[in-house]
Amino acid sequence: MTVAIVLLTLFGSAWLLAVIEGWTVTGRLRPAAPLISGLAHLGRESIVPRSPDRVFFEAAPVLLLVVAVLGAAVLPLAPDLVIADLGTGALFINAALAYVLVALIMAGWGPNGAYAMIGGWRFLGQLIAYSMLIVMPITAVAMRAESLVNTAIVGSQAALWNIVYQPLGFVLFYIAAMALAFRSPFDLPTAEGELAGGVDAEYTGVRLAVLRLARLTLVVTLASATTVFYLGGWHGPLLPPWAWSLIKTLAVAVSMLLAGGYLPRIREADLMRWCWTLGIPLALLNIVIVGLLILVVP
Amino acid sequence: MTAVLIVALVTGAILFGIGVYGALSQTNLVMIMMGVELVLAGALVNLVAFWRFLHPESYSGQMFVLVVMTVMAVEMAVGFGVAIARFRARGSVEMEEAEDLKG
Amino acid sequence: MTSDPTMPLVGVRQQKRPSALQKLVSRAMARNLSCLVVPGPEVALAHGLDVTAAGMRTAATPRDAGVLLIIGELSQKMDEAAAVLYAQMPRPRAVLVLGGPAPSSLPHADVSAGLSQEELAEAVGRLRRAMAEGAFAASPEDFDASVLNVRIEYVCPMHPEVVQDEPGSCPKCGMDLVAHEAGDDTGTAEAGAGHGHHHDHEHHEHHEHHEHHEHHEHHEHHEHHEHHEHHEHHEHHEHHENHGHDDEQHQDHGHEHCHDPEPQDQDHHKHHQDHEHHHGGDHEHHHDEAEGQSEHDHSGHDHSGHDHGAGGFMSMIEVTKDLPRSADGLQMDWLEVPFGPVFPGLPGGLKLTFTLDGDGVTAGQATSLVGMATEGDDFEEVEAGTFIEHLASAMPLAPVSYRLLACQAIEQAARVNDDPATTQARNSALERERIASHLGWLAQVGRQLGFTWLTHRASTLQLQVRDANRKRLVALEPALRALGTRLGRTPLLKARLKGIGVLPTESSDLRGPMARAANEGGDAWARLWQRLAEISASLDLIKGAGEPELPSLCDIGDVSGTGETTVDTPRGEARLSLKLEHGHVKSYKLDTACSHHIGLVEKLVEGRELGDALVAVGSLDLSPWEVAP
Amino acid sequence: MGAQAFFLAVFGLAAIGFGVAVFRTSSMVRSALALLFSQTAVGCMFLVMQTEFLGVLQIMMMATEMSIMAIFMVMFMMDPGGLGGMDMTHQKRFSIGAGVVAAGAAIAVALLADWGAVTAQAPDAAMQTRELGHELLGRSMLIFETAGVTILTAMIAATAVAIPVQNLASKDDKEVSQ
Repeated sequence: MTVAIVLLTLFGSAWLLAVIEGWTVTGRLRPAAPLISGLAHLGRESIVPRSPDRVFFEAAPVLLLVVAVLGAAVLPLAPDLVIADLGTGALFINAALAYVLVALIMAGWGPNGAYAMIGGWRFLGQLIAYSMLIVMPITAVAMRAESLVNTAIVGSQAALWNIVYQPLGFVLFYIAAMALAFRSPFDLPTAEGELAGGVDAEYTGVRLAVLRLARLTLVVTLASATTVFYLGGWHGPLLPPWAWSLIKTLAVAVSMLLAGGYLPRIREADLMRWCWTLGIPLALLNIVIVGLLILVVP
Repeated sequence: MTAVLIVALVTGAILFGIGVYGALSQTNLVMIMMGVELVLAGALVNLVAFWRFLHPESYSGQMFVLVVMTVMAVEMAVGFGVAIARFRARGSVEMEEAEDLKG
Repeated sequence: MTSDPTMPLVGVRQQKRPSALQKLVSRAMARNLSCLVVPGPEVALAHGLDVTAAGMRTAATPRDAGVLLIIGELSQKMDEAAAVLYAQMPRPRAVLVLGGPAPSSLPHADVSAGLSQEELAEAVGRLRRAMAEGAFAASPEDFDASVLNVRIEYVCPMHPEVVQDEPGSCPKCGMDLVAHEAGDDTGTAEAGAGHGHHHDHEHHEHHEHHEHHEHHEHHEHHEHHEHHEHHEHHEHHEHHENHGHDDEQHQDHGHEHCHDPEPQDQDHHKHHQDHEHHHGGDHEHHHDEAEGQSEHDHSGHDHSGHDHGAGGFMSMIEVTKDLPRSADGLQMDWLEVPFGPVFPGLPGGLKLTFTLDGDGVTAGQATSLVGMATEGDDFEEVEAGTFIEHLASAMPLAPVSYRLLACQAIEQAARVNDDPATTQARNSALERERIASHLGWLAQVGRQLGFTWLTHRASTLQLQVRDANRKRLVALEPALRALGTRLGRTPLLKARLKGIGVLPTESSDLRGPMARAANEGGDAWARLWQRLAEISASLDLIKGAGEPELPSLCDIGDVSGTGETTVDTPRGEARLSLKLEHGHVKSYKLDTACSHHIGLVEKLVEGRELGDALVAVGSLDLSPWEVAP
Repeated sequence: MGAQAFFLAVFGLAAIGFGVAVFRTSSMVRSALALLFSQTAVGCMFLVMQTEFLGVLQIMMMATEMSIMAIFMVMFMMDPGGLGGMDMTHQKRFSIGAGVVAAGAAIAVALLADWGAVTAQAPDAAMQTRELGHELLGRSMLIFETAGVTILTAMIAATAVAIPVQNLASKDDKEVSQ
């Protein structure tokens, strides 16, 4: 039951995101557009490129989808609405999302095309930039909650949300999450203007539909993680807990989706430099500040 | 009752064996490192099994696992550093061609 | 030649049993059209076409597109490129041609219409009906075009001079000849789909002598398969030569992917068994070494004596020693990748060929597939009016400027003095085009950088400015100035453009905005601001001048003479000198800014990261139409 | 405990299967990813053995580590796509022997030794994490800190080794050659 509800929420949010994405492109709000587009993909041919690494080519979109769903499985929508409330939930998110890289490398290597391959390896570089900025802010969050259990993390924010308690961590995590979801302006592996779609370039038909769904689901999962870690999860007045979780998740997801349209794609070298020379010291500073706050404020 | 422990230990032993084979038979430095990783993975399985089934009250076992994981990461970092340096200097990371390392 | 809507599409998808679901899917596809614009979206904009408003999404790659939208008449090379793009699109696929004949390499157009927004919208409607009705059919016709069939040559890996049309052994050394694609540069490079070069290439790098017994020894059965998959394309050619043309093959030869892959794979596995061959071939520097080795190892073409497992260890030092070094000092594996002629980040018709090392560009060059001849010495005489039209239509990104250029040159040759009012109106039109052109460039930058807001904003403004009158332009002024302010405040933009594509100030070939930006730092960032400043300056000029009016030629009569004139087009000064005889243009010589700028590409991209290299090329605002082919 | 033994065996077989695949495939990226999935299966074994923190950590670390392995494989292998079908092994017989002897000895020890009673109940995950934390920052702090410093040293040393040598001598050479 819980599984069904969470999956429904996840894919429902993904659908809503697709509607909004379509709205930014065409300027029209058409709720049926994602479904039509999905159906249309079913009708199109699903091409397998010449001399592919067939296993990787087929597995990559599915792996990406599985990873996004697994990540969402440990995130609570309400105190009792979570598929698996693991004792190491906050760490598990990292573990699941690390396989986004694996999926992209597979998608890059599989089709035997230069654009895709460059895209896949680019994401490896991108991971080296952002991964510390995912892990370190989560560390500070876990420090405050004194637990890696996600429900306990939300519980620790009952009085004061983490976005207020550790704004620095929030900013870093939000940016890193966008980089992880490879949305614009961090869409280096798929860069249309540079790599003609990169890792997406060779997928058509059903496989492309799965890949697009996986990408949107990934955004929802990351938005949900941001909500759990920084925006107080289900806490909020009047509305039931799940509604608050949903509202916050969607707000974060939409902001991630729309922010990219107003920014040019970041340079790979800049991303790496800023993450390591600026991001990591700031993340360490965040940990120190949170540590001091925990010790000083009873 | 020890069956479950035996299963874990045998798995660890086989992984160790495959790793040893790989590390000795491969000619490429990176492939050798893969063999070493497998050896360490076999060791990890044993360590965790011992901790879980024999001494779950002592956390030194888990500590040891963390140290081995560190060793794996260090091995990777140093190994790749050496690989790049060798490739830069010689154009090869094939061990067959590392004659200059023989005493 | 619009097809009856009840007829199936040209690029129909095979479906044996029609079903209710299929009907639903067809209707979904009809409502979800995405098109690939050939030559490029900037040409659509320059013609005042808004594809999104007409109800189609613009796709970045052929893989993502269901409709091939062809605008205007295509050059021979673009025609071939269109065939390759079409072959890469997933079925069902349709062809929509606007304002030109259907390309000869493609099957007939599903829908064709004229070059205007209304006709486009109406054509999209017809296309929807066609898609809903005829997306599936029981027996689709195969698409085939000559450009998709690559001629296979057989070369000796040791003696590059030995080239035959048939497989066999080398008369000099007796080795098996290697299949090789001949005429690799036939414009088959295209957007959206990478080539299998990384495998091919690495493939060529190692002088491997295949021995099948050996494989059976070392690989399991499934490994064996995997191995064969990698050989597929080589195999394919042999297959092709030996067994003629069967219907699955043709797609593959287009340098690209197959569309009915399943039967094919099996095919290849089978065929691989009966032929063993060498790999190697195009890297001469390996040859000496391999030759020395092979001569005593095995002089015949039976390589059974060569066993890597036991004796003949392939030296990696030997393989890598002559490879060029990349920027980080490591021996590199090249990968030659084409960008264009229909690439989402570049103007359509421009083809870049980069030699990549990872994602660094080691070398690159640019060619134009659409340019018009810049010199016509002994071409047929054309009437002056026709010449003007010809020149204007050949330059779709700056038609007014070239119309003006031709008019002025002819008038000068005819010794006609025009009145100040006409001059003012013409200049006004030229300035208006400058604004539109720079906006088009901004939209292009937006496309390249994934900056969708900019693309959307700039192309909307471009469509409005394109044929606005003076009053309308004045009304648009705040929006245009706001665009500049907004760009100045956009985070990441400066980091993205600053220091990219720097040209030394003393570069002599610079013209127009490029030359004017050279003193401000000469990088992409400076060029952006130069163009924004020119938009403002042009607005001021229009405010001071009269109503914009398209240049048209007054009646010059039966005159003769020579004229030479210069117009400052949006991309820099263009010079035209022509000879008029009895009201006909006898010969002309055109010198455009872009034909100078295109030469800078090589220097700009060398040693840069791929993204930076493309930004640098983009900042030149090359119009491939204004470059001699 | 029966279910535990079963799942342990399943993931164990997966780990072994992928481990074998590492040295059987001719494609380097496949090789690296097979190793990744082998390590992931090992991580899953940890999870089956209720060692949640270590299991998740293993699964997380290996994803990145093996992906990096993959790119290095492509960079440094003569035959990255496995296209040449080259044999990249040596001293085959000796290696197989050594592998079999090592595995056999370990299995023999596993089977023959008297392990005593097996504990059925493991501490719960949250408890384990807490206790491991206390262990790390208590009794084993010195080891933990040493491990941290070792990683840092290794990172710096590896980077120093890997970046190109830029000494004056080679610069002079370049100038001379120019």
